[in-house]
Amino acid sequence: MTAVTHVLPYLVAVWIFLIGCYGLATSRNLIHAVGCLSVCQAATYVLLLAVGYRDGATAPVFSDVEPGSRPVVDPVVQALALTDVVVGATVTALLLALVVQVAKRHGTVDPDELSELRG
Amino acid sequence: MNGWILAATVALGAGAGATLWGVATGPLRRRVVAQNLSTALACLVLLLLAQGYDRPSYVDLALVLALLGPVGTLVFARLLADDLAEDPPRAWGPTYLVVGAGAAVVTALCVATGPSRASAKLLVVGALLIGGNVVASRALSGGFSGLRRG
Amino acid sequence: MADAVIIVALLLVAAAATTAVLVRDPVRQALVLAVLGVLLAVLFTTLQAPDVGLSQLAVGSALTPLLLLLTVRKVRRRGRKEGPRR
Amino acid sequence: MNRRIRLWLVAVAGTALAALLVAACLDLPDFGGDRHPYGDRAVDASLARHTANTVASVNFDQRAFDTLGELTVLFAAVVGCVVLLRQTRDEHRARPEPEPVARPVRRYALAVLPVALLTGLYVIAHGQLSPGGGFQGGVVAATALHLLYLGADYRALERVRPLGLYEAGDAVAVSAYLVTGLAGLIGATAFLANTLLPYGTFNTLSSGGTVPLLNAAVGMEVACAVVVLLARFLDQAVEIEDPTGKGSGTP
Amino acid sequence: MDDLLPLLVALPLLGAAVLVAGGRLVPRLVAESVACAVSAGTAALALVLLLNCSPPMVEWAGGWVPVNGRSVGIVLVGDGPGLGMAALASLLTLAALAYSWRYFDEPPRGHAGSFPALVLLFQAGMCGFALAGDLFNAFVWFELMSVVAYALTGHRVEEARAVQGALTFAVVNSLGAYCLLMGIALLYARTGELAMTQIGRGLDRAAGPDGPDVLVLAAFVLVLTGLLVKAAAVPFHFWLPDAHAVAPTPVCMVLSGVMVELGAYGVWRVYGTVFAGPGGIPAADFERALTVLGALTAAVGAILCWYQRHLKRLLAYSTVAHMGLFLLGIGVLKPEADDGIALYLLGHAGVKAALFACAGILLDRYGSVDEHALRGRARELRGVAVLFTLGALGLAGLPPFGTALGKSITEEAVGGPLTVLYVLATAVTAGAVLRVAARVFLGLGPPPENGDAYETTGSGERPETRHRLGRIPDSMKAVPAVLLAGVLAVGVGPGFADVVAHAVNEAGSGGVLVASVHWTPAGILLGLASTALAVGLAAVAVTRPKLLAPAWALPLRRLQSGHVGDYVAWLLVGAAVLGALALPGVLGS
Repeated sequence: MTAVTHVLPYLVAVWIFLIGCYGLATSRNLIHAVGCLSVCQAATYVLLLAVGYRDGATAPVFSDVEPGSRPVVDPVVQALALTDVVVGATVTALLLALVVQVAKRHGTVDPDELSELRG
Repeated sequence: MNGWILAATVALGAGAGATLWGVATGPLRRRVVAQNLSTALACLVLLLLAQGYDRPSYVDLALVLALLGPVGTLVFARLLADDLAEDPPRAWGPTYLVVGAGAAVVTALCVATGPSRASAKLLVVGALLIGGNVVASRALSGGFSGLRRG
Repeated sequence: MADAVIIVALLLVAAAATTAVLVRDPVRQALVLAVLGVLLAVLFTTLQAPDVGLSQLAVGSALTPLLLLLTVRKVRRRGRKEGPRR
Repeated sequence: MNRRIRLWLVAVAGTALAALLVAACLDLPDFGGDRHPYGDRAVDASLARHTANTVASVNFDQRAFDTLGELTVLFAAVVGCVVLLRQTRDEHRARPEPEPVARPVRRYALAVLPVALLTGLYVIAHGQLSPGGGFQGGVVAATALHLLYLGADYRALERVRPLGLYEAGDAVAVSAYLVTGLAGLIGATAFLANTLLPYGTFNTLSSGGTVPLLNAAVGMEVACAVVVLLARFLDQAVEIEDPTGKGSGTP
Repeated sequence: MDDLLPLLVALPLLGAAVLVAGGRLVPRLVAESVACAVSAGTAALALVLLLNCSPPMVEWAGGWVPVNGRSVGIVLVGDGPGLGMAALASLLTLAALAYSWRYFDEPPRGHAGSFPALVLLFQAGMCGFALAGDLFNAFVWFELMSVVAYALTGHRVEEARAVQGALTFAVVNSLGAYCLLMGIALLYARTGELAMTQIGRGLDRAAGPDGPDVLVLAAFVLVLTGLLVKAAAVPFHFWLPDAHAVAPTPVCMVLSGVMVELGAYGVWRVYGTVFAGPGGIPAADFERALTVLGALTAAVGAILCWYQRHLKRLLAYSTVAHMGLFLLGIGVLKPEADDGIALYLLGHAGVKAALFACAGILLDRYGSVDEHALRGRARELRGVAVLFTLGALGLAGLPPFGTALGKSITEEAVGGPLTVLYVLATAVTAGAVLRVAARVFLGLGPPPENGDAYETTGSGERPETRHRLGRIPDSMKAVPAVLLAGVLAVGVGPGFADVVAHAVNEAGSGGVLVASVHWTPAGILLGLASTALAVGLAAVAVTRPKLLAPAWALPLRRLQSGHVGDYVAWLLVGAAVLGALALPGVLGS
């Protein structure tokens, strides 16, 4: 049991990433594809935070606990994940803006029907 | 592990599992209700976890979720009003269940913390959670009744 | 044993992510993504990252669904009016 | 490439990649391990500078240069969306009809709006103390503003949303962050150095030197950015009509 | 002096913020002047720092200098290659801004500053990435660079192709960025550090006597996937022709001239600082991976380049081919090759930007970039014809262009069959460009018949100016001329090559100081040979169009389907192949 729990978070991150890639590759709708891309990104959050976790520790926020009284988890990965969340949200917005324009100019959001760029 | 975390685990496993199933299958009207319930449930779980980890500052998450969860549901209710108009969701049963559970959890937490600023915050969260859920259910069941155009 | 809640949250997140990919209709996917966002926030809280959980809540519960649904609405509004060009 | 070949490619390559990544996971340090050298140093550095929320200290002091990049990504995305979702020459605008909203929903929206705005400000202001900060609070405040659209009317939202002001606010907030950084370069030792201001008393609103300043700049930037971003999408979804549908906006 | 490194990022950012804040109040002329001034100022600062970069500068952002060798801050590294790339990016940005001076289509109402502001943000992202000494910081600037590039590529939203190309670009590059981030997370898990040199040391410490394990391999694969997507290595390259063919011309100049090259620079930097130690990826495996991918990239890029009739798409494929050559040069891990690649990269940036500038002139004058449709129509543009032909010859590596110097040094360093590949790839891409020049500017050869309907033609493109240009503005002709003069200066400037070589080797993977780099008789002969081959190919193609268009390449062309799902599938394949190529070192030790 413990052997599994020691790697489970990492495996979950890998699974989320790959399933997101699968969805992206097989998507029939560009809006759905953007959603799948944000699923892929969720994998990076999970991996980062799993890496920074420490057993029995609490958040490195000392507004309501005494510094040093309890072990704390790694704050650096949290800062990285925070940056990542922001970046992910903005990329999603930009991609959706492009999807809106694709829908306008091509009249479809099905990647199978986009045939302007070939060869 | 203490009782609070155990309660949170059970609520998460059973409740969130059920709402995930609800949001993944069935007609659209069931899915929006399930999405609404999942935010309410997550809010309760966050409250329980804050108490379980003995970190009052975690309550901020529940506060934000109690505010934004119903807003998210309003987004769906408003922008899917056309799709929902033919077949409006009626989900007062689960709504009252969650409202009841919310009231119970907030009361229990207030008793555990005792009268203080923290319990005042808890009461605010509880009020927002309950009010938000009732309104969100109302919005789903015809709050933007299908009169809209374009 | 305190890990139990983490494991439950992890499994739920994995299930929600899988569902979000397998649900092909963008509107329904937006609903699942909203649930995924909230579940991620709970997971982050159990991993003792309330800051990240809070930003995930802020983004995932209302902002991303709103953006997705506005896009869907724009795309559909076109479709209703004239149908695809080709 | 047809769908079946693509699926095969994804299956084969995905399996190979999965094998590699799973094997890598087995080599990772166990989940919950105790070795976090950088994290421990960061906690010490944060406490030395009287910042209660270590994550805020990492974001706005130790790795403030990263946050500058993050801020700029958001800023760039906003400018990009403004450009991409502009009204082109062949499009025109149609005023949206007011939409009926049930009374309890409207009342709730109007009642919660100030609460949500306050919560947003609270989350920003306590960024260096408790969980939260400029980014989270900014998003909450900006989302709250859109309760006007959700619960009341698009026009009500437009009245409280002079877009030009928000765009300028976005840019001004980025400049404020940069100017604070440059002040560090000129007045102290390095770009974004947090050595100019007193560190204050631990666990109070004014603690942490420049951390609250940068935090506030980020909060303002994010709030303005989200408002502008959503405004562009709302414009497209509600107001802007397509070139081909001239004249007859609605069916 | 070290303190000033972050200014290379901060200055353009401040300029962009000012432009956005004040853009609606000031006329267009003011906005563009401010942008040019800021960009030029940054470029000047980069050059000044570059002249003082020996010994390499190191700056800790926020003043978090290390205590006991450890810091909690972010390190910026201002060595020769880093500052060189920053200077190159700044100069090309300046060229792009000068090129678009009063030429570019009207900005959206009330947003006069938005295009120049985006370009400045792009410059900041590129400078930040070039200077990053911290892996996560590199990721952040990488993302900034990408986000701005997506927006700029889709800038002409009325064009169906532009928005599709931008979307493909955005999806593939974002996925690549997430791979990079996963790799960073794995490295952080192993070493607990984020600064590149610290990660490298951490890997060496953590590795047992057996050398690297699968974790290191996976991190290597993920990080390299992210960077190679940016560098457009086969099979990660599909987004590049789609995006570069549709982006506005000034943006193409920067994208092809320096952004893609930053991907290769990233590979060089990350391998040298993170994975080169005993705990990293053995040199033989890195060599194998990059040689295979680089050779494939050069071959595929050159072949597909030959088949294009859409002029900008042709130039985009030539960029792919050259990226293959750069990766080959980096892959052999020899200091001489690094010197050669640095010079080649400088020369290529100038040549490619100049060629795109000429293509933009054609587009705005005639409303088309189709080789067949333009046949003989541009006879009147003598000056542009000369510039275009010179650019093509530079691409082929005709001495004394800087490209030729860099290419010959690299060719001698790699040796053997790879030298042949260098000559062939440059000859084919340059031959394709010369063929276009002969048809478009001279109207030579029989009118080509319309081939299969599968390919993207260059007709149906709209000019980027409000109206078709009657007269070409001087600024549009001056920019390519200055760029080509710069390339020439790289080749003939006395001592310039030595300065570059010194800067590269001081920071480089080897650390060995090579005696001197200069023209050699063999190098000149190789350059002349590839030029002659290119001219010959072009001559045959123009006079006997059927002879040099065999059908066997059609399946290869069909892979470029414009379908996002396909590109994602290929990305996964590429990552798996990368893993397979680097696997022996992990298993064997």
